[in-house]
Amino acid sequence: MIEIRNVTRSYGAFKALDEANLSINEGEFFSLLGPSGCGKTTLLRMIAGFDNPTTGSIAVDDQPMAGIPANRRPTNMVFQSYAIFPHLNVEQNVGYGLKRLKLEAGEERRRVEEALAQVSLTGLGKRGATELSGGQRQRVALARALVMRPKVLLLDEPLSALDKKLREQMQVELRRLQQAVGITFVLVTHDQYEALAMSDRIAVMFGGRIAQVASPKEIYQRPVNRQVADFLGGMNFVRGEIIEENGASLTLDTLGFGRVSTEKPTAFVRNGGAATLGIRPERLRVLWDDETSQFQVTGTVVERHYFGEITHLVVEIPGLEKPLSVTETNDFGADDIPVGSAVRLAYDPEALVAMAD
Amino acid sequence: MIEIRNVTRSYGAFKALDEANLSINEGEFFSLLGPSGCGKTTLLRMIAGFDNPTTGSIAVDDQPMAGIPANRRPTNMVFQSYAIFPHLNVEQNVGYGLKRLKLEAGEERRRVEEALAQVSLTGLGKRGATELSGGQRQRVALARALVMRPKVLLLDEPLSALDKKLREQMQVELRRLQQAVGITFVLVTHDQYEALAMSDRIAVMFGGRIAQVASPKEIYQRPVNRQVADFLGGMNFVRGEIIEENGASLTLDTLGFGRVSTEKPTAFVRNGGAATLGIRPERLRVLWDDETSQFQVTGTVVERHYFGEITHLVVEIPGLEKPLSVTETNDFGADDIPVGSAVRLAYDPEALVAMAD
Amino acid sequence: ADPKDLIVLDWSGYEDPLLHPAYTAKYGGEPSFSFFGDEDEAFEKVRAGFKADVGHPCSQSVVKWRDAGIIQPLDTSRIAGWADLNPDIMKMKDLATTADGKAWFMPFDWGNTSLLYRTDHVTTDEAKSLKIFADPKFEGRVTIGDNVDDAYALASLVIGLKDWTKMTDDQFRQASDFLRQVHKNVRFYWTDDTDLNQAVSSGEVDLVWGWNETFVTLKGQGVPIAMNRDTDEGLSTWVCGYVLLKDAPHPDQAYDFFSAVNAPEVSSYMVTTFGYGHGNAAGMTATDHTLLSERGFDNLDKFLDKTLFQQPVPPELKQRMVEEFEKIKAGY
Amino acid sequence: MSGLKRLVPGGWLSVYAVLYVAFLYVPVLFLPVFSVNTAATPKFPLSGFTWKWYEGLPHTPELLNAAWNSLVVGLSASVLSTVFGILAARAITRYRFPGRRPINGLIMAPLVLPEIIVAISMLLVILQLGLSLSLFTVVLGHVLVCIPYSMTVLTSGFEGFDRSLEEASADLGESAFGTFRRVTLPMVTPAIISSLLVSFTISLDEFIIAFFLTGTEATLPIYIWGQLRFAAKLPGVLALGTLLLVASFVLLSIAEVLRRRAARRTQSEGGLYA
Amino acid sequence: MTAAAEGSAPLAASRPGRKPLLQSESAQGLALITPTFLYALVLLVLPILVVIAHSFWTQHYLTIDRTFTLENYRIALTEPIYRDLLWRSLYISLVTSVATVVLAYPNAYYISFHGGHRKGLWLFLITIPFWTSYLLRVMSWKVILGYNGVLNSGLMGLGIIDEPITALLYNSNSVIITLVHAWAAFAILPIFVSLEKVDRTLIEAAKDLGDGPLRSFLRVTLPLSAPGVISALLIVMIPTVGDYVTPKLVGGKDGVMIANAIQAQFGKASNWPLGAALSVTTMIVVTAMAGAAVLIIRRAARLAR
Ligand SMILES: Nc1ncnc2c1ncn2[C@@H]1O[C@H](COP(=O)(O)OP(=O)(O)OP(=O)(O)O)[C@@H](O)[C@H]1O
Ligand SMILES: Nc1ncnc2c1ncn2[C@@H]1O[C@H](COP(=O)(O)OP(=O)(O)OP(=O)(O)O)[C@@H](O)[C@H]1O
Ligand SMILES: [Mg+2]
Ligand SMILES: [Mg+2]
Repeated sequence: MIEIRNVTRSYGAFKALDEANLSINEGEFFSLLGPSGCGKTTLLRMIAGFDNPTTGSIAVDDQPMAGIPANRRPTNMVFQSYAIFPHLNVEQNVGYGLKRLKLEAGEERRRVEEALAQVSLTGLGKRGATELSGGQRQRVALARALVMRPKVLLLDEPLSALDKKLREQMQVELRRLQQAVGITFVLVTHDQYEALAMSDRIAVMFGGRIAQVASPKEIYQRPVNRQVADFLGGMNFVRGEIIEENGASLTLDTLGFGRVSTEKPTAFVRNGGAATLGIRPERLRVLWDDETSQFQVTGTVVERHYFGEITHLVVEIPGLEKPLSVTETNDFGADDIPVGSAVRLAYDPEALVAMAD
Repeated sequence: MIEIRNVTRSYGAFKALDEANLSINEGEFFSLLGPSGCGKTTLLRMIAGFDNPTTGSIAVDDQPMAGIPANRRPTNMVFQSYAIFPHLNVEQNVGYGLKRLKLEAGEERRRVEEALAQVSLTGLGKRGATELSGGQRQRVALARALVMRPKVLLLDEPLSALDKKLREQMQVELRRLQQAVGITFVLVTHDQYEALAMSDRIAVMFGGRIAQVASPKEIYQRPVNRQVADFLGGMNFVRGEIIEENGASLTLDTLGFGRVSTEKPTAFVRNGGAATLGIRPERLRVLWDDETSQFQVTGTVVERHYFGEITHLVVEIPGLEKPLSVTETNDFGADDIPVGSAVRLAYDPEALVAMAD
Repeated sequence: ADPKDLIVLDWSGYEDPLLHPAYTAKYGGEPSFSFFGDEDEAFEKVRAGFKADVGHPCSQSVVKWRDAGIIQPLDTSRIAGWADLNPDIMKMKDLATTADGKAWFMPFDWGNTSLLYRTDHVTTDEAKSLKIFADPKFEGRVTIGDNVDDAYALASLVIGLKDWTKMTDDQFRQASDFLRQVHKNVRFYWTDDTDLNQAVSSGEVDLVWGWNETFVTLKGQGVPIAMNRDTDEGLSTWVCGYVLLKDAPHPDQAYDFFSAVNAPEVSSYMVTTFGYGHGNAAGMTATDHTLLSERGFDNLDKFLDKTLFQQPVPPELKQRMVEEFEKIKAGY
Repeated sequence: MSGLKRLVPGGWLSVYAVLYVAFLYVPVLFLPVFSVNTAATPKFPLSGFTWKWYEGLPHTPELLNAAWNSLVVGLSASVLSTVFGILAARAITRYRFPGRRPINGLIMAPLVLPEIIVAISMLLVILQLGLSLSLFTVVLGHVLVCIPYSMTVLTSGFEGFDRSLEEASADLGESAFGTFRRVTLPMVTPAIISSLLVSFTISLDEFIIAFFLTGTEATLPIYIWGQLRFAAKLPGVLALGTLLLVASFVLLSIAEVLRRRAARRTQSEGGLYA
Repeated sequence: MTAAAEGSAPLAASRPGRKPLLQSESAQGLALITPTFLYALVLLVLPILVVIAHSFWTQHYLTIDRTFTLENYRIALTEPIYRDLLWRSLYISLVTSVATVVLAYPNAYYISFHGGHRKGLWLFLITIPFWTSYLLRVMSWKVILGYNGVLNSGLMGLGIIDEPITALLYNSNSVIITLVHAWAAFAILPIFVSLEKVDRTLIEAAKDLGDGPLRSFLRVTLPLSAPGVISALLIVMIPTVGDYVTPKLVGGKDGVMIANAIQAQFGKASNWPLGAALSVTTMIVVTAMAGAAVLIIRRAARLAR
């Protein structure tokens, strides 16, 4: 559906995008995930046709896009800065693209109403563009693109100004829409949960380069390197010495976790005799007094952070350079474990993954 | 420090803010939390002096603010729309407010550099304002306010365009700064995690009204009504019949959870013989085969959603109108529980709270 | 023929139907007028190819128009009352007729340039000589026309020259020197009658080298003003008239127009409404004498010996005058 | 100050604005006074009251025609030059292309070329093109001299235009022209109004080009300047000027009343141009 | 004269290097400017050629001698009269344009910031006086500034002066006053247009950072409205250098400007070549002055930071 081949975009000497390669399939929900300034918007703008690659090519539906202006591309975009037309009211903004299609008056109204309902803005149709709150603007921008039912919908952080509840509702709505109409979605987001929850596949970018393209689970569980691992949520890193390496498996000796056997990543690059192992904080669980586990480490709680649903503990383990982060749901009072107390942490050895630095 | 008394702001017949009352203490980290369009920005702008209450009064440091222009208020603001000066570069934007203070040249440079470092923008000082990504702009806006070290810092969704990692880093930085310098922070956010993690106290707003003002834990654990409860994260609601009501305690009969005794909320309003009980999804835990609990319910998994660190399960309980949501960290394979399987859920009776509808 | 076919390139104001009643009567309508405000601009417009039948230049431009080949000789036999044209004006060299006997120009309106002064600030004694214009006493109280012809007419009179076509280099220098003296006193150089009218009546200046029309209008408004045509040095007479443009598309109508404007009946209307003299001497004579004296046209003959007729000067001399006057005006 | 501020928006600034506008009207407000004075030229003290200059107006059809011609020329020229100005200003501010500066220079040239040269040369060109002189050719000429003014005003309007709005429009499938019409134009309305006003004003007073390019139809300045030979005719012009002034105000008041009505109906706040 | 589009440097950095797309971008720009350009080209090439060619020729009475010569430029540049007239014109136009812009700015600001929904009304109100003939306005000015004029009478009536001030009319001052008045609308409009576009949040941000009304104005509003100020300055400065009507009407003998000399050469003096050389010289000087003014404003705007 969308083929991005060796696309580079330079601003002077600075490369906002560096040799990017991607193929996005028809009907796929694809996300671009990466830290601020990594080139997400830049890439999206080139797909939409507002900017041109310095080198490289972009094709949509097997058709090279070079030279095709934005209005003749089968894409619609939700702008990060919203780009609401200030001289039009909400309804007119949303109906903007429909006007050109010369629908029956009733039909146009109906579709505008529907789009406004989808973004929970029913009743605000007559509001002026300058009389909206930040989140309302963003939703108008979203409705304006949704109403067009394009082949490819490009969304540049379309939900960043919305509260969690509304965002979740919109996420569901977007997924529903995508599956119902079969639109290809390219979502730019800085919210890893959003990307993980919604996407079929995710591309993780850093500093203009694409680091990994994979399914949410794959990316979360088997990040190719520390950077990706780190970006997708906390990760505890453990250095290990490679003891044995055969076929698909790898055995290492670690200080904190002892001897560990793990699956060898496809693109594993040996870096001397040592390797990095990662384990997510939520894959560690505090054992209660009466519980035991075959795989466990013991340490001392040094910090505790309360986050409503969950609590983060920082646990110092003798032998490990850095203390481990542990996430616990607050089901049985993890938020009451006193700082300074000793805890035992259980883990699943499968959760320990080897990766590049 | 900041006293908001009966403040209403009307746009024609529409009340963006309706009889708001708040006191914010000196050195406090105070958050305004609420859905899009509930009046957060409106309130903040009135504190900063860009807008005036239709009725009511605002005082800062015991001084009534009516008639005092923004530039003579001891507040600084980070705008939701950033408001970066387009004719100035990053450095000049950040140094804007300092210029007036006539610091030594070196001192000014140093403070600008420091602020840029605080928002991880070191090295981008010479970039033009139009050459920044969305997140970078937001950080410039933040640095520009931080560098002024005001008595009161007003932040209108200052981190909404940042990825989780950077956001967490900035959250830590902001807290650190706030504690070090003793600034009063008023943070507008739509992100309940952010509010819970950072604030000393939170005001939750809906449709122009303040619903509850309390500490994060209080607000999370003892929401005054269903709306607040719901907004702060999923909540399972269970209807119960009041059996006994004495002093500080309440005993109810529920269908799913049987007879429950719970603390009576301070402002509990009896609504006939029935009441609503709530329990957060994370306070329910799936019991493994070998585990047992004194308090447990049994049901069937009907949905499963994967979110990286955590998995959400939707569990149907015989007798309950709505199925229960359950959040599990993915420590021991909650993400592998098949849909359709029977599970037992353990809960802590203390986690069941009574509330207004 | 359609009366509108005839195109008259004229100053605005001259489209007045009462200035050519015979034409209107004959054709049952008015000719088309194309207006101008400055002869040189009109000249350039015609030269650039603008097609009209009749033009209305003044004496000083006629030579230029003729030399540029934009006008054609007149068949005087087709103009009624040609013989009645003011003989003194007709006498001017190279104006109405050239040495070869061809007629090019039909005088239509004329007037005097003479000394006007405000009686409340200038005594009759002082106003006896044109030299008063250079009198330091009147610094900043003088205006003369922003018009080479009027200016050099004044200077020529002062240096005692009546036929300026014969101006020698030396006389030219003297004349220019006098104008430089005058420049020191000049408040502004007037460009049109309206301008002048306003300035004198509002007390901006006391001494004017100006037209009788101004005098009449101002006098009529009760401004304390006098006109001395009998100065020691004399006065000047200018004249404007109609020409037939080269390749005029409608010569027949043009001749009828010439005849119409030259009709003796026009004289009195011209004198009354416009304050100018009419080219038709017969018509002028027939005009009510009180009106003529009121308008200052009663005794032209009396000053005949004292008048400098602004007859065309040789182009080279004209060129020098123009250049010199530009410098003088700028203070050099 | 604060008392004043409560009274009028803008405080001292509004006082200044009113004074400044008064300054603009000072010379103009004398016209009605002189138009009913018996004296032929404007001056004090007044010599007597009369309506005769107004009564004389119907008898000077040339003057009325000239005024009408000026109006027609002014309206056409301002619209055309604004259209041309919009195209050029847009191209200059939005695109980078070879020859941008020289082309811009050429378009702006009438500002510095002597008017008489422009006028004579245009006459030659127009006659070469086989056009006959009429009000239309005057319009052609005025458009040429008005374009630089329109462009100057319009460039400051197009400057710094938020591109993402146009991008959004293109993204919604609108063609370049459609985007221009539906997004760009409405947003630069103040500039367009200003450009119309500026070029109308320029055209209304332009004399030389009108003189050279007109046939037998005079515009007001041509008529007035030609008539200065007769001080006695001026009051008619004063009377007409006064009438036009009054007409402008009447029209403006009607427009304002209509706008208020419309505003009341739609409850929206928009300018005359919104 | 290229300056009206100054300050409009399109996002240069945002365009990739030499690419076919660049061509399509330039093609769009060219296509857009073509109608206007062609229009100007057809009607203006001749005048420009006429001026330039004549400046190198000589005229004898009615005939043009087409031998190349620089004599006209020698005269234009060395004759004190032309040099002085040029200086005076530049001085007058500079004073006029600066005064006009300075006086107009607050008004434009007022309309834009406090005009509410009456902005359109204000704009019309401001241009209406200029729809009466310039000539009539000038006459009014003479009534006001004249020897026994309104101003003098008023001042004498108040006992401030004993005899009429003659310095009010028929000199450079009156030219400047008349011009400042005549060009007011032309200055207000572009400034208003650019003020309209200033994002009000930015001013709030400046206030928030501690700037009082004046400082936030100087540091944010003014620099952001610089394009309008530049336009206004140019739109007044350039034409006033070439104005000859005003000096002719109210300039008296001391307010004569270069354009009067040029006009005279094309008119009664019939010396087109000299007139042309004077024109070309003036054009170059005006362009240089306009360019310098633009640079200074830009520099000033930068300093305000
Ligand atoms: N100028 C205005 N005219 C009319 N209504 C307005 C105006 N400005 C804001 N509103 C309305 O007031 C309400 C509150 O707006 P506000 O900007 O305070 O919301 P918010 O809580 O900041 O929302 P968000 O999280 O989306 O930014 C919204 O419903 C908005 O539509
Ligand atoms: N016009 C420009 N000139 C120079 N650099 C630019 C320009 N536009 C963007 N950049 C830089 O290119 C990089 C990528 O920008 P982009 O907008 O694609 O980031 P992003 O991934 O969308 O970030 P965010 O999440 O903050 O929006 C950034 O470092 C930005 O500063
Ligand atoms: Mg971005
Ligand atoms: Mg907001």
